[in-house]
Amino acid sequence: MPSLLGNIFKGWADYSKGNEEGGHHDYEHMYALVIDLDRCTGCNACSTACYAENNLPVVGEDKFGARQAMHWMRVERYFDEPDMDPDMGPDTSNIEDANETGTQSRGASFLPMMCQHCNAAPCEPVCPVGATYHTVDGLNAQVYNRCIGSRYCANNCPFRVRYFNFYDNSESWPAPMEQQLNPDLSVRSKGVMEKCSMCLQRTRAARDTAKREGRELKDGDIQTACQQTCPTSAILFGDLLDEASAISKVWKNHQVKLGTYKQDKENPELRGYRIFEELNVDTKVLYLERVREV
Amino acid sequence: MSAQQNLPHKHLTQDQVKDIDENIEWAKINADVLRSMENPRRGYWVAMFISVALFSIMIYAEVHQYIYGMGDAALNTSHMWDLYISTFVFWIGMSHSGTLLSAILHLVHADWRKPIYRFAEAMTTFSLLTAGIFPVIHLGRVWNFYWVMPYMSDRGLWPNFRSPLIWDAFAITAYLTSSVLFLYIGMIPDLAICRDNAKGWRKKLYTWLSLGWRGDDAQWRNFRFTYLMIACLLIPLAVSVHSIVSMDFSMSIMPGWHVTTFPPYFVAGALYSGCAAIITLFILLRYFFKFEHFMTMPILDKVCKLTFVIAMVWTYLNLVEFASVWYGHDIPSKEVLLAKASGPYSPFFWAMMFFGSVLPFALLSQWIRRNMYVLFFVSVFLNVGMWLERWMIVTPTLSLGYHPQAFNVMWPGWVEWAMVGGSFGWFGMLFLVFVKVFPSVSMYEVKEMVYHRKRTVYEDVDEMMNLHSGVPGPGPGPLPGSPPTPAPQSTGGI
Amino acid sequence: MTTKIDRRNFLKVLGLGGAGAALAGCDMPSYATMEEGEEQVFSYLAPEEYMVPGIGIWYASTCLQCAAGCGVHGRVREGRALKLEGNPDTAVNKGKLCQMGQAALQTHYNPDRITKPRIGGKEATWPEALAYIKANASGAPVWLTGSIGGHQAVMLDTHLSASGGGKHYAVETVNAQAWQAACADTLGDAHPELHIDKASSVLSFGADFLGTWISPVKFMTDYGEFRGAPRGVLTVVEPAMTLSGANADHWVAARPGSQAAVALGVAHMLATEYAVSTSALPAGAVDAIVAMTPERVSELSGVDAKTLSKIADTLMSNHPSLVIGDGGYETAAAAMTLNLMLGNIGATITPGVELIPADLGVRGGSTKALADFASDAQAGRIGTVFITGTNPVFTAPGGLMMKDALAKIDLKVAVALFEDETTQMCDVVLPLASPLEDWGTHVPPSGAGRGEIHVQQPLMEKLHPDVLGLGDILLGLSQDAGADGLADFDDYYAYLRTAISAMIGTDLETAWQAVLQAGKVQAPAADRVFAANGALTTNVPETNAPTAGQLSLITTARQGLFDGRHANLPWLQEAPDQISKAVWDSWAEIHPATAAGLGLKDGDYVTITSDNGAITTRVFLYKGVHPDAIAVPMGRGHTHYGRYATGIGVNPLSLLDGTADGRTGEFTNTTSVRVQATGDNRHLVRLMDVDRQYGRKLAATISADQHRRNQGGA
Amino acid sequence: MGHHHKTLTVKTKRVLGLFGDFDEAFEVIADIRRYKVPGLTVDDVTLKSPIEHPEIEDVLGERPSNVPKFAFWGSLFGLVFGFLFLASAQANFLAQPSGGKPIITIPSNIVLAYEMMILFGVLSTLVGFIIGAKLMRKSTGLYDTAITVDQIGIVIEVADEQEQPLKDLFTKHNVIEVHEETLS
Repeated sequence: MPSLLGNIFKGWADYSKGNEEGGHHDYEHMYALVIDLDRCTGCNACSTACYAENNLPVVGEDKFGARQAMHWMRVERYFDEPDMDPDMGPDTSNIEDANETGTQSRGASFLPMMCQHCNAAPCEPVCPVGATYHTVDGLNAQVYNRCIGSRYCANNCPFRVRYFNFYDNSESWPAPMEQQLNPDLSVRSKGVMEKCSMCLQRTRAARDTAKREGRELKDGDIQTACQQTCPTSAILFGDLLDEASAISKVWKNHQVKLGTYKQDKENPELRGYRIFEELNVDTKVLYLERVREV
Repeated sequence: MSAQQNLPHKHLTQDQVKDIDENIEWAKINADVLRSMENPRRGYWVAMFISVALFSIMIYAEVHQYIYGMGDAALNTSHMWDLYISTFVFWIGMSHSGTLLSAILHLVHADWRKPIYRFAEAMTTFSLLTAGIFPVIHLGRVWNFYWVMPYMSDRGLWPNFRSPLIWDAFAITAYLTSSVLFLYIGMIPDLAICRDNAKGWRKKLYTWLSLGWRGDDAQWRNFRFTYLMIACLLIPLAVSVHSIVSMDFSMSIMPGWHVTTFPPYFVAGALYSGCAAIITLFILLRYFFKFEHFMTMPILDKVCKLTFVIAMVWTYLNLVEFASVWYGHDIPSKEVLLAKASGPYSPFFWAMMFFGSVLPFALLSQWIRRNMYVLFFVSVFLNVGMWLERWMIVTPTLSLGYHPQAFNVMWPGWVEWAMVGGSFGWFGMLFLVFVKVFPSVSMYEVKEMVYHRKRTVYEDVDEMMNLHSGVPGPGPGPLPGSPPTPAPQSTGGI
Repeated sequence: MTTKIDRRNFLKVLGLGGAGAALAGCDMPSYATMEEGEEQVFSYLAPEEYMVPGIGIWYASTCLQCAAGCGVHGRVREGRALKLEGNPDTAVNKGKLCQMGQAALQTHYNPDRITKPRIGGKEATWPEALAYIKANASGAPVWLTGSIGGHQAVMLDTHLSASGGGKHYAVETVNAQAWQAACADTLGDAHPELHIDKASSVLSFGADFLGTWISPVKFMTDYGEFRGAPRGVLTVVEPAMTLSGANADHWVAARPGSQAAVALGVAHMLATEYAVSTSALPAGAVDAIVAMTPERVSELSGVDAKTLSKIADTLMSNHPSLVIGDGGYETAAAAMTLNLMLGNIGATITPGVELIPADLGVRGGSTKALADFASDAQAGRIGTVFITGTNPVFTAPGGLMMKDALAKIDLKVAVALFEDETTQMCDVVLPLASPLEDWGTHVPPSGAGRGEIHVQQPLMEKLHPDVLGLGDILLGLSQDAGADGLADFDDYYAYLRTAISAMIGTDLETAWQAVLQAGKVQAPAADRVFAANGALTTNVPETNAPTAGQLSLITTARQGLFDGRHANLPWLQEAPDQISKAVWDSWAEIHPATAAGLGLKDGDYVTITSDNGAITTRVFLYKGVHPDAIAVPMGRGHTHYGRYATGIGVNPLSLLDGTADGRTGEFTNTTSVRVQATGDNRHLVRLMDVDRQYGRKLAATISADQHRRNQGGA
Repeated sequence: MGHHHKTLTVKTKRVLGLFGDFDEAFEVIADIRRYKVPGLTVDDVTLKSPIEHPEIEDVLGERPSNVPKFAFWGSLFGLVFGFLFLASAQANFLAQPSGGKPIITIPSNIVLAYEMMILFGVLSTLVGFIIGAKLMRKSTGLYDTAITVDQIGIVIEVADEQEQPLKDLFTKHNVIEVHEETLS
C-alpha cells in the first residue's frame, strides 16, 4: 500500500516540477520530419518502401474502394491552391487560363501525408485502454497488443492517418510471399489500429548499434524507410532536441517552434508550415511550401 | 362500474378529471395485476417470437462480424463509428425516462406517476442492458473488452482514465446497478403480495426475492427513506450518465461534435425519447393487459404534456447548436452543418427535424391524446426522429471533418442494420419476460394513490389525525367516529 | 494455399523453431524488453555462412526492374531477403530507389512464379527439356530479349555465334531510341551524359525523365539538386501529363505528335526575338526553323505564340539549360537543335564513355527490333526462338499480328519468371531464377559512374530448387553448342569471376570480396569525343486537329506498372497512380471540355476503337491532357499473368497500328481512335474521392521570387 | 403531566388484530396511546399495513431510521475511495509515459469519482435498508396474507392480564380477525 500512495505523490511532484521548468521536460528525444514539397515529385516510392518495411497488407480493389486500405503513408495530389475559393467550379487549373478549354498551365502539388506524431495528440487521451501514448522519444506510439479496436483515436485524428484492420488481411501474403515479412515488427491481426510509427524498429536498431559501439546516437544514424528511398531527398528525419542536427537547423531557419498553435515568424515568406496548426495539436512534420513560377 | 367503462377505447366523457377511480377495491387491484402475470395468451407468444427472431438475427450478425471482422459493417477509415454508437446513445437515452418518472416525479410528489413508474423503471433497466451490448460489439477485438474495467493487472496496466469511453464504462455500470436496485427495491412490497398469492416455483422465487417483507411499519419507514435516498442519488446520476455519453463526442475535436451544448442537449434528447417510449409502452400495456383502471387517460394526458415540454426544450437546444455554428467562424463546422441540411444525408436530417420538432405539436391536440391508435404511431415516430437525430450527429461529421481526403459518404452495411434491428428484439424479449415474471404495475403504489385520493376528497381527515408527536398525553380534541362515506358519484369511464 | 499467419507458426514455417532470440546484431534491434540486458541464444550448432538468427546482413546487388540497373543493398535475415534499399556507392542512384525497385521483392517472392520446366504445358525435368530443344531445333536459334548488357550479353552472343549465327532482337516498348538517334546524328555519341543538376532550366518535349525515360532514379536524384538553391525552372511540353509534367513549373499541352513543331517554334522564337545565332546548326535545320512561324506552330500543335515566347524567355533567362525530347525522331532532333543553339553542348550535355571491353555494352531494346522479328518470323526465316525478359504478345502493337508471326516459328522456348501471354504460345518453358537469386553484371545505360559496371549477386538461396539463372542457361546452351573456351566453367559464377578478374587485371581472392561488397566494378573506359555538327534532318509531320468524332489515343507509361511487366506485383497494383490516383484498374484520361462534348462524366465507361481493336474503360476527367487526345496508361489488361494481373484493366497497346518512325523505325505511341460512351458508370476506385483542398492549407505554394529573396532559407 | 411507571410484567403472548377500516385501526393506536389498556404503551405497537402511512408517524412516535446516515457516509466513502483509487492507478501505470503531460488528471478523476460516489451511495443505502428493515431475517411473529391486500394489522406483545382488555379494545373498533400466539 505504501508504494501505491508513494507513487501518487511522486507522480504529482514530477508533474508539478515539470510545470515550473516551463512545460514538458522529460523528453529524451524529439523526433520530427521535414518534407520539402518543392523537391517531392509525387513518385510514390516512399509509400511503397513503407509497405516493404512495415508489413502493410494489400487489400485489393473492393476494400480499397470501400476505403479500408492500409497505406500508412499516402501521397496526395492537388491541382488547386489552398487560398483558392473552394467552389470555383470543378477541377480548376491555375490562375491564368481557368477557362473551360484551357489546360493545366502548371504541374500538380504533391503532399506525402502520414501520422504527424503530434505532441498534443488528440488520439492519445481518447484511447480507453491507453494503447496509444506519447513516448519519451516524442513519438506517438501505437501498442498493437493493447489496442481493443474502439477506434475513437481514428475518429479524433484530424489528418485521418490512422488505419484499422477491418479484416484479417493475412491472405495478402500467399506462400512464399510471407517470407518477405519484416521480423522486427509484428504483423497486425484483425481488430487493431495501426499507423506510421516513424519506423520505430529502425530507430531501435540504430540505438542498439550505437549502444553496442559505445557511442551516443548522432544525427543521421536513424533514417526512416521513406527518407532512405526518396529519390529527391525531400524527406528529412531527425531529433529536434539535438541542436546540431540538420532538422533543427531547418526548423530554426523556417522559424517554426513547437508548442504553439500560431507561428509568429519575422519573415512570413519562409516556406515552412505545419498542417492544421490552428487545431493546437502541435504536429511534428514541417512541410516546406512548393515554389510556383508565376 | 357501468358497462361503458369496461370498453377499452370508448370515447371519454368531457368531465373526465379523476386520474384514478378512488373507490376501486384494493383486492381488485391485486387481482388485475396478478392476472397480468398468469400464463400468456397467443398475442404474447407472437410478440415473443418476433423478439427472439430479431435477436437471433443480431446473434448471427455478431458471430459473422466476430469471424470476418468489422469490414462488413461498411465502416471505413473516415467512418470508424456509425450505427453502433448512435444506437448505443439512443438506447441510453431511452433509459432516462424511467429515472425521470420514478425519481424526479417522486420528489415533486406527482402521484399520478404511481401506476406507470414501474414499467418505466423496467424500461430503464432493459434499455440499459440493450445499450450495454453496443460498446462491446463495436470493439475491434471483442474478446478483450474487459480491459476497459479497472482491475488489478499483474502487468501494471490500467485503463486510460482520461478517455470518455472509460467514463462511459464507469457511468453506465453505476447507472445500471443503481437503476436495477431502484427497480428491485421499489418492487419488494409487490413481491410480497405476489409471494402471498403464488404457488410452485413462483412462490419460492418471490419468497426469496421479497427478502422477508412483512409490511411492518419499521420496514415501511426504512423503505420510504431508502426510496427517497436512491431517488435523490439517481437523478444527478442520470443527468451525468447522458452528459458523459455526449462527452464521447464533445471531448473530440471533430467539427460538429466539439460543441459545448452537447451535454444538456443529449440529456434533453434522452428524456424526450424516453417519454415517447413511455407513451408507446403505456398504450401497449394498457391494450394487452387491460390496465384501463390504472393507466387512465388523465395520466396519459399528463405524460403527453410532459413529452411536449421536453420536446420543446430539446428543439431549443438543437437550434441553439445550429445557430452557434452558423454564426461562428469555424469553417469545417459550418461545412458539416450545411452538408447535414443539403448533403447526401439531408433526407434523414429533415426527417429528424420533422419528427423531432414538428410532430410533438400533435400532442397538443386533445383528440390525438385521447386516440390510442394515432398516439401510438405519433410516439413511435417521435422515437424514430430521436434515433435519426443520433445518427445525424455521428455520420455527417465523420463524412466531412478537417482533411478533404477523409470526405466520404458511407451507408451502413447489413451487419450494422442487423445489430440495430436485433437490439429491439433483445429489448422486447427482456420486457416480455419481465411482464410475465414481475408485476408491471406497482400494486401498493396504486393503493396508496387511491387511498390518498380518497382521503383528500374528505378534507377534514387530516385534522382528525393531526396529533403532534412528542406530546405523551392524549391529543387535544376527542377522536370522532369515522365520517360517513359519501355515495359514489358518477365517475365516468376510466 | 493461403496460410494463416501468426507469430508462433511463422517461425516454424522457416524451420527455425525456438523463441525469437533478442540479439543486439549489427542491424537487429533488441525487442522493447523491459530489462536492459540482451540474451544471446543460439538455437543450433553450425549456422550456415553469415546466417545467425536475429542478425541482419546487407548484400550489394543490382535492381533489374527496368533497364536503368540501379545499385541495390538487400537486407537479409535468417536467409530471407526482407528489404531493398539503394546502394549509396553506385553513381546511378546514389542510395535511392524508385517504387518499382522497392517492389522487386514481390517479383522474387511472387506466388505465381514458374518453378519447373514445362514441355507443351506438362511439367518436365531440365534434361528432358534440353533434349526436346535439341531434338526439335530447326535452323539457327535466335534470341528475343529485353535490354541486356554485361557478361550475359557476351554469353548470349557466344551462344548465337556457336549455334549458327542467329540474330539477337532486343525489344523495349519504353525506350529512348529516338533521342539516341538524334544524339548520334548531331554529336556522334548516342549516349551522351545529361546533367540536370548543373542545368538551371530544363525543357522536355515528351521525355518523362522523372518517370520512365532512360534512368529515372538518376534523373530524380539530379532533380533534387536541380530544385536546390539556386532553384531551376522545369518546362514540359507533352500531349498528356506524365510524372515530369506533373512537376513542371510551366506545363504546355501540345497536340499529340506536334512536339517537334513546338520545339522548332521555340527555336524560331529564339532566332527572331532573341537573335540567337543559328550558325552551329547544319543547313537543313535552319530553314526548317525559319519556316516554323508561330502561326504554323499554333495551327499544328495548338500552342499559341504567347506560350512559345514564355518558353523562350525561360530558356534565355536561365542558362545553362537542357532540352530533351522523345517520342519520335523529329522531336528529339528539334530538341537537339535547341541545345546546339543555346550552347548546352559541353555544359549540360557532355560526352558519354566507351567501355574498353566494348562487348559488355548495353544492347538497348527498341520496338524496331520487334518489327524486324515479326517480319522475319512471318517470312519463315526463324526456326527456333529463345524468348526471355520480354512479353511480345502483350506489348506488340495490334497491327503487328504478333500471334500469327509466332505461330510460324517451329520451336519457341521461353526462359521466364512468370506464365504470361507469350509463354502460353511457347513449346518449352524454362523456369528462370529471379534477379535476387542470380549472378550477373549490368552496365547502366545512362553512363553514370563513367564505366561503372554493377554486379548482381544472389541475396538468398533459390526459392524454388529447379530454377536456373539466365547466365547458367546461356553457358549451358553455349557449351552444348560447342563454343570454345567455356568448357572448364562448371557454372556461370565461375565464368563471371574469371571474366571480371581478367577485366580488372588483379588476382581474384582479395578483389572479389571487395567487388561483391561494393556491388560494382570500375571497367576501363575511354571518354568519347563529340563530332562537329553532323547531319540533322527535321521534317515536321502534319498534325492538324483530328477529324470530328476522332481523338488521338496516347499510350502513356507510368513508373509503376511500366510496360506491363510489373502488373503482377500487388504493391504496384495497389500503389495509387501518380497523377490520377487510381488503383487496380485502367482509366482513360480526357479533358473536361472534350468529355462534355461527348456527354461523358467522371467514371463513365467508353469504348475506344481503332483499326486494330477496341477497349472499354472508364474516363478520368482532368485538364492535364490536350483536348484532342485521350490518354490510356499501358501496363494493365493482361489475359494471362498470374492472380494479381489477369483480367484487370485494358491494354491500349493492342490498339496501336505499329506505323514506324522514318529514321529510327520505332513505333509511334499514338493512333487515331473513335470514342463512344457505353452508358454505364461505376465509381473509379481512387485514393482520393475529392481532389481539392477546400481552402485548407494542405499543399501550399509560394511564388518563386519570394523564394529567391530568402534563398538562404532553403 | 401524569406519568406512569412501567410495571415489570412478563410478556407471554403476541396478539394480531386485523382491521378492514384504516381509521378504526388508527383509533386503536390512538387509544393505546391514551393508555386505554393498562401497561401498554404505543411503543409496543407494530403496525402492519399494505401501504405506506407517513401520517401514522405522529401517532407511533419517534422511530428514527438511519438509512440517510448510511447513504451519506457511503457516498462520502465512494468519493474519497474513487479519487484515491484512480490516482494510485494512474500513478502506478509505469508502462505508459505521458510525455510530460500530467500523470494524475484531475478533471477526469473528478468525473469518475463523482460516479463512484453515487454508486457507493446507492449500495450503502441498500445495505442500510436491509439492516434497518431487518430484511432477510427468519420470519417471526404473526402474519396474515390479508395484510398485503387491504387490511391493516396491529401486533402487540401482551402479558396475560392485558390480553382481554386489548381484545375488548379491538372488538370496540370492530376488528375483523384476531390471531394470537404464545411467545416461546
